[in-house]
Amino acid sequence: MFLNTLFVMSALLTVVCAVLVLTTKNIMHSCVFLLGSLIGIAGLYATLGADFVAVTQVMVYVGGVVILMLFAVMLTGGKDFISKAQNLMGLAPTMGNTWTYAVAGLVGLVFLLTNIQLLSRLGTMSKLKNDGAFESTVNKIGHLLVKDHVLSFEISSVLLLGALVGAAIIARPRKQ
Amino acid sequence: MNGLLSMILWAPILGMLAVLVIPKGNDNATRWTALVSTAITFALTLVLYANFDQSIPGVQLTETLPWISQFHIFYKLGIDGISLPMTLLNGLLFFLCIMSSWTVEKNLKGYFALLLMLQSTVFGVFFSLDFFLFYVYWEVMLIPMFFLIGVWGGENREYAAVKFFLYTFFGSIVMLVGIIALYYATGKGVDSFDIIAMHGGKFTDMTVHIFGTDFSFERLFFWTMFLGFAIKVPVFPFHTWLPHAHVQAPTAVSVILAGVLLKMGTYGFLRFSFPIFPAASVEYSTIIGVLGLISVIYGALCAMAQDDIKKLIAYSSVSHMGFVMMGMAAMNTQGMNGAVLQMFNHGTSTAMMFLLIGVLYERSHHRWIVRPDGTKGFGGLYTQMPKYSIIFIIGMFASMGLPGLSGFISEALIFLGIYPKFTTMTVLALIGLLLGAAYLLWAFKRMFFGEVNDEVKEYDDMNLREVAYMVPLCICVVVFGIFPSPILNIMKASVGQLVDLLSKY
Amino acid sequence: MISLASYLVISMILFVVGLMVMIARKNIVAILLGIELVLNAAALNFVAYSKFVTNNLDGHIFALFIIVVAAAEAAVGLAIVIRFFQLKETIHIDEATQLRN
Amino acid sequence: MEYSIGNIAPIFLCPFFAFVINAFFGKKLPRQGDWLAVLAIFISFIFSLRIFLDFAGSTFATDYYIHKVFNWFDLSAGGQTFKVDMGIYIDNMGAIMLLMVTGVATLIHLFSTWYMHDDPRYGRFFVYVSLFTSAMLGLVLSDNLLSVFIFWELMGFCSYSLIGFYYEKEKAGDASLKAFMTTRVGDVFFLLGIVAIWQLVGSVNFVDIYAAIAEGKFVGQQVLGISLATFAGFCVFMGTIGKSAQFPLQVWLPDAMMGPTPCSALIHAATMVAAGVYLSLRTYPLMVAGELTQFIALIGAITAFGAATIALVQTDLKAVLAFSTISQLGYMVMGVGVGSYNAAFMHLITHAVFKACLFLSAGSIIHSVHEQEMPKLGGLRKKLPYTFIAMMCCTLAIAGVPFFAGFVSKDRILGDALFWGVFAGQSKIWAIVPILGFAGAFLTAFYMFRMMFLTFFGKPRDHHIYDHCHEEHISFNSNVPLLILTVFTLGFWYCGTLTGQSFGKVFGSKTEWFKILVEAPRVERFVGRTREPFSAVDTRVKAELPKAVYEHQTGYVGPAAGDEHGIHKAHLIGAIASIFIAFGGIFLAFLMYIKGSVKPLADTFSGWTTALKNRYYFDDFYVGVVIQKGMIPFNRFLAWFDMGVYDRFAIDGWAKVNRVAFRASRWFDDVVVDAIGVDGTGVAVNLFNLVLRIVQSGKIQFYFVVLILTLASYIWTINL
Amino acid sequence: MNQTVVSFLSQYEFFDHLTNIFGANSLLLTILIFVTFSVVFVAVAATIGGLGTYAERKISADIQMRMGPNRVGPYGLLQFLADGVKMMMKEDIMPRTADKFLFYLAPLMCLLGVFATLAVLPVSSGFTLTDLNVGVFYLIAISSLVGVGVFLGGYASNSKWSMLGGMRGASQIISYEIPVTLSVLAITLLSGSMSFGKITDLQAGFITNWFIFHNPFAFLAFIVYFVGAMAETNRAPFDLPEAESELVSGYHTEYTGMRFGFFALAEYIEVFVVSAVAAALFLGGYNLPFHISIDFLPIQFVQLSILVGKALMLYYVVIWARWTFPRLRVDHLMSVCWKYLTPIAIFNLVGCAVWMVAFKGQSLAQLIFGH
Repeated sequence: MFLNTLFVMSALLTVVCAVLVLTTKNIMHSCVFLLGSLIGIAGLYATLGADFVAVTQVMVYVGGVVILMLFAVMLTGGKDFISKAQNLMGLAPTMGNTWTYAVAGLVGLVFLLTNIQLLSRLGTMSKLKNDGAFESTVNKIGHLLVKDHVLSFEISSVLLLGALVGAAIIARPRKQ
Repeated sequence: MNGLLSMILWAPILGMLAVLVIPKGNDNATRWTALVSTAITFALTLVLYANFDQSIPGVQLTETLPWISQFHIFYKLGIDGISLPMTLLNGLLFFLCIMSSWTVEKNLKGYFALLLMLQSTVFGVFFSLDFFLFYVYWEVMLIPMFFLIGVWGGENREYAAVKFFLYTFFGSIVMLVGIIALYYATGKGVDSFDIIAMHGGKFTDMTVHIFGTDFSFERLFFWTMFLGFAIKVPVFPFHTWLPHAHVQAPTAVSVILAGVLLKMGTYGFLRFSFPIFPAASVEYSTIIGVLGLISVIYGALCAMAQDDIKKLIAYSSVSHMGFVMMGMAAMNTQGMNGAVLQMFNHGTSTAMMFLLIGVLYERSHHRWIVRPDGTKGFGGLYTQMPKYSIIFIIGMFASMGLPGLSGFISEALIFLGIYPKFTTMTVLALIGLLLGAAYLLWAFKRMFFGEVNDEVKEYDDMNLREVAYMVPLCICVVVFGIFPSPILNIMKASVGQLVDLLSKY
Repeated sequence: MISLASYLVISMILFVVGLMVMIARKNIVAILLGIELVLNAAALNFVAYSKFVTNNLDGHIFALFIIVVAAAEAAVGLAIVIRFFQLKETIHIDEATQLRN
Repeated sequence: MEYSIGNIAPIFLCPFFAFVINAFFGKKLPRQGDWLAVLAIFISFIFSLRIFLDFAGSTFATDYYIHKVFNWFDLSAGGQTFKVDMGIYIDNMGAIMLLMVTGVATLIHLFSTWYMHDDPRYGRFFVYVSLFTSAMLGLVLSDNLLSVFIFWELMGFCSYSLIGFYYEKEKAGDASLKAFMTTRVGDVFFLLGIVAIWQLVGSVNFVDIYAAIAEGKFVGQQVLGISLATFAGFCVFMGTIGKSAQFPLQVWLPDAMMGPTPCSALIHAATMVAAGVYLSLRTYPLMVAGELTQFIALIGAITAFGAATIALVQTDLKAVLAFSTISQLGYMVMGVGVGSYNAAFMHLITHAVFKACLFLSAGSIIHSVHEQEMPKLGGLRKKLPYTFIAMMCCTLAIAGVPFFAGFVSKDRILGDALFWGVFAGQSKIWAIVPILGFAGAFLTAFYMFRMMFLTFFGKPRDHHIYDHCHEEHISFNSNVPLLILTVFTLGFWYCGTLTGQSFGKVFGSKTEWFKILVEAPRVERFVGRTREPFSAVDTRVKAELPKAVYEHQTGYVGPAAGDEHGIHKAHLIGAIASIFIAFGGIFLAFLMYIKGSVKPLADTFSGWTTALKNRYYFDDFYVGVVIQKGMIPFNRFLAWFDMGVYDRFAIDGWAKVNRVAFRASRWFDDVVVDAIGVDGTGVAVNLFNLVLRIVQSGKIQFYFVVLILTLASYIWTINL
Repeated sequence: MNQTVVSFLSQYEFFDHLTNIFGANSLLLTILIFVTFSVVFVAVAATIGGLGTYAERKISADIQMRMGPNRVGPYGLLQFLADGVKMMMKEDIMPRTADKFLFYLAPLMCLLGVFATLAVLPVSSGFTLTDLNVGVFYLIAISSLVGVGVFLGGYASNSKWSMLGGMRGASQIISYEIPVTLSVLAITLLSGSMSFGKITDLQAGFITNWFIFHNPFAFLAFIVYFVGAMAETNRAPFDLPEAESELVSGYHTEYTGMRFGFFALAEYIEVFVVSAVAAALFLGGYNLPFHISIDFLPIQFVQLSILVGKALMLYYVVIWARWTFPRLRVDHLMSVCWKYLTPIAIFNLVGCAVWMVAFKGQSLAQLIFGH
């Protein structure tokens, strides 16, 4: 019961926020809705008993989204003001116009249908077997990370390091 | 502890990558990175020492991973009592060398990166239990050496680097023939490159058909192996690359060259030639001994005539490695243990000497004991640099085998070993010992005694950093001169096993 | 009541919405938002499958790695955006045409 | 008495720790740590005295010894065994030796605090001296040849450092190098001897060697065509030759006076040169087994006489003493050779005492007048009265005047030599040994008194020097050590009687204690002797051991051994002869240098004098011919050959040959393979690229839409 | 296992009466208890936050040798209530050009982030709302919502001061999260758990069991945590987002009335939460500095007061620091974080890991004094 309530709330939060991300024209609002959507996903994880993943989700994305917002604010300027006001460059507005939405809708529809086609075969899938108390996954995940999945763990650490260094190098202002 | 050897093997490579990542111009960061890397590596070798079971004669802490499985080539590492002292030495010397290279100015980054790469390859040589892997490391080691001598060396560096490279490369090519022959001789099975599986005289009865005649497999390929290792040691007829390389190499590289790389040759004998071809080894032990003897005396005599202190030490290395060869040729407990101990002790004492020469060279920018025009190159260093002189004395006396310092025990053991087998050679080798004292003390007298030269007056005594990297070696030299047991206990089981094997033939 | 299908449907919606964001928007930052949605949809699928089908934690691990990859991707992506903005003074995706021809 | 390691080890460890502490922290300690060195050696002296009193007090036991061993390292593994033990061995001789070394060294340390006081490297001197003394003590305590060798070499190192102490002087460098290298020649042989013995016995423990000799293990053993015992004995004796400056390796000792005078005293008396004789005494059974006694006696006699002749013409105060040391060492070695075991050892002890005193006196003179050339001195008797007394007593002792120590010991050596050379019935040619011995004794008396007369008597020859000399006052560290040593130059301390003969007993029942305690090792006693580990405590009660009694025991093993009567006769003749000879020498010196009634020798035999002044051209031969003309040119040739010929032609020539082959293959490579083969391929690939370039539009969303649609179409296709 | 306050209470007899009323395993009962406790918690926290303003003024007055508030109530204790009433009475102004949606959202988000952390705060062995297995992690994660709130507040106001303050706040909070997290991770490493309950239990017993004294690295970690936490809560000397002299009032310049009150309240409660977490992780949490074994309900209140006492002591230090240190410059702020705190924290983490391996998890005291 509790779980169902949580599931419904989370799912609603997720889906509604996701759709709002798509529909809103303000990039900042878009970011905030994305945050809502991601927190909703964290809630979904919680309903799946994935406590660690859920908290990681919150941990990473709350900070991450703020970064996105920062960038959105910082980079919404320059030529965009001009192009938005006078459409001098003949390009679509940055948040899209009818034409782009039409293409996106078409593709989305095609993909949705494709997915439904695939999902229609899952009708016989089992329901949640045991909706009692969840066991903690932290220890198990810890063991898995340093035993079975140690290679991917290490690679991901190298990846993160690489991304960090790479990002720093790419974004560094270059002197001419 | 699993994976310890791999950790030691790859730690310098990580350090090298770290050094490479640091942007150019951050000299201090580069130095410290290299230093920390080697310090960690050295700490790991100490951990290795702690984890080493001294009672096991065979290899231990082995790690096996398939590498090129089509040819049954494995990434197989392991360590025994013969390679562990070398490992410790390698860990220590590189750490000290990085400290001594603090003042290198020219393309610092590349220098440290190459040094670290060299360290890894040397570890690889001592750890490899797969012949193919061994050969790879043996060859790769030449690359950093080539650049280190060729880029950071003295005036005549290109010549020395090319000579070093080609000479040793020639030896290893010949050795490769032997490796391939062994690969086919063991029969392309699972263990066809496994060194340990080849041990124990399995090829004694085999013959090989070349040029229309049957040769004894063991005798023929003993010599191919011999050439490869003998050039590396180097023993008498193959020694001429060493003075060139030493004189031209920068200080740290000289230290490594004399301290560790030369040992790879004698290590090769102990790990490969002797256990794989025991019958041939016993048969030709006289030749090994005689070559060792010639190296001892010839090296000492040549050293005495040198006016360049670094060349003098280079020839003294030839002489001291001759002792190692003689000890190995004795093929008994005393001799073998003495040889391995001498490998270690020579590593520390010669490293000391080269480091000291480096210290002096930084001040004087020349190394003449007597300049070509007949004037004294130095003079009165004792008065001007007392700290330096005292450390020099310790290093010098350790090198000439003063009792109470490390060199003596190994040399005494070698003499005890060779006497029963080659009595006459013992007598002659003792002349080498005498000459060893003579050339060092003579050089010392000419450099350190007397009035202070005008030029020498401007030299500073050793600073804290220089003292810091000499002190560990001083401690090694003194402590292992009084209590050799820590090192001897490591090696004695493995050496005993080898001697047992050889005594059957 | 809660079954695998419920998660899959949510995930599908997320995915399609993310897809549409990626295609409809011309703002690179907004495209990155879409990518986040898509990645999260995938991660949700993994966790759901691990709960309902495999009954082990490998799905969780995968979700974690997806989060890691997403973070790395966002970092590098945003760095590229900054660089792009420095060069072009806009973050309009259609301005990024240097590789054409 | 109980002997645990705790009351033996301090003898060695105290000076050693003083060395360690002074080496590292000496400069920070008050007075540069000299008190520490003195205190340490004094503690050693106390411990040694304790051992000595136990060994030489109450009853004498023949079999009383301390032998403790520990395992130094053990190489046994697999089927091989090899272990090296180290240990402490103290017997009667060792106990006496310990007392002498620590006692003399203590006084020398004390004297040094005065003598070296103004030296800029005051602290470092004590560093070296502490190590030097501890090495000597370690040597005395050693129970095997290997550890003897270790301490032996350590002493070599210390003497090297001390001789080169004034390293600003070029000559000091030469002298130290010479000293180290010359002794090293002997050392190398010594090491060979050790190795040879080890091969046979399996150990180099003295006890094991004696036992092996007793069991006849050496019999029939051959090495390089000669008997093993001879070979090993010769090698070990070469060590003695080097260290004790015997002919032909005596050249280093006179030069060793380049060091500070107290260090000369230490080298000449208590430590270094004594070690050589001590070693030959320890290995005496081996010499006997190797039939080397005649050789040894001859070497000793030659040295004793030759050095005495050189001493005749020396004008440097210390040089005279140096040559007299060589000469006296010759007597000791001669004593070993002729089987006068305990007399040789006694002479070692007495000589140590009076030679230390002589050198300290010389130091006192030099410190007072800053001059050591005897012709410039003279009449110092009044200015330096205490030094004069000390030096006079010592000179009387060394000259062999009755009632003094030198007479007791040297007379016995000469008596034994006389018996050995003349009465024992071997070839008459060996009479040369006692003849040289007596001649040397005469010369000794002469040149020592020449030194005394030139220095202390007569008129001051250089008034400037004389006037600058301060009046001497009693001071605990300048002349008290001399006077203490002077007391022990009297003979009765050693032989127990005032006269040195059997009447005038002082020590009562312990008359001839020295002779009873010290006897040549009787090897058969050592078979199967037990030894105990370091941790054990020796609790044997001395009274229960076999009691040692006086018997005329020498180590003499030649023909007519045990001819008690003959020995007695020879001793009587020898004693009388040496008294006459001593006084004769003194009288001659008196005539020459006080009275002036006899012209000094130099005028009469000018040719000889030149040879003597050049020390028989030994130094010139070794340095000028062997090294300068022989070694160095040969080495230079070899080095030139190595780099200039072998390396250049053999090794690089091979490279040149290869280079030609490389050129040819490069041409082939450049023209045929590279230009046509490789570059051609590149051109082909470039052409293909032109086509691919068109498809790339650069719009990422376009790619994306295409990607998604393709994916969808795939899925549909598969579903259908 | 008292995973939640409900399961804790279920041990006691009166709980049976409740189950009799609501039925066993009743969801309603659970929710009721949770809600009750949550409300109590939030109320208490809000009171503490309110009292925090009072404490701030009083302590600053003390440091500056003034009287401070002394009119409303005894010693001016009710000053915070008066302030609250004043704020509620004020007009709620919104700038015309503000982003309305975000302007409303921002203060709520701040408050949400702070209150959400109360769910895992280990106030006592029984009264903790829930003892999550990932409690520490959860706390760090959810409290970063405050950063979002701060940034949105700054952005939504559409004012230059606010914008700058918001930007500063966001960057500062995100940056300082790293050393703080790493320091906390060190404790996780030492305890082997992320559950506050378990971490606190491990520190029971003598004072040497506290993790701050476990090893030198942990001590350093505490300092890093505390400094970082001060920066994360925008407290002086790290109060750049609301630096009065530069930015008027930073991100909440345009806020008035209760919306401003929310921001202020959130800040003060967060300081308390952060202090309480420091106490729980490093200073033994609700444990006394010596061992006691009493197991009845009042001990919960003792524990509660111990934790609150420890937290308030740290709270005092925070206020003390505010009135002692001058404010940092922006670039200094960043360099303190990235060049000093983060490397030190990484060093601590590695050091702790090495310590755990090398000394088999024994603390310094255990090593010295034995077990």
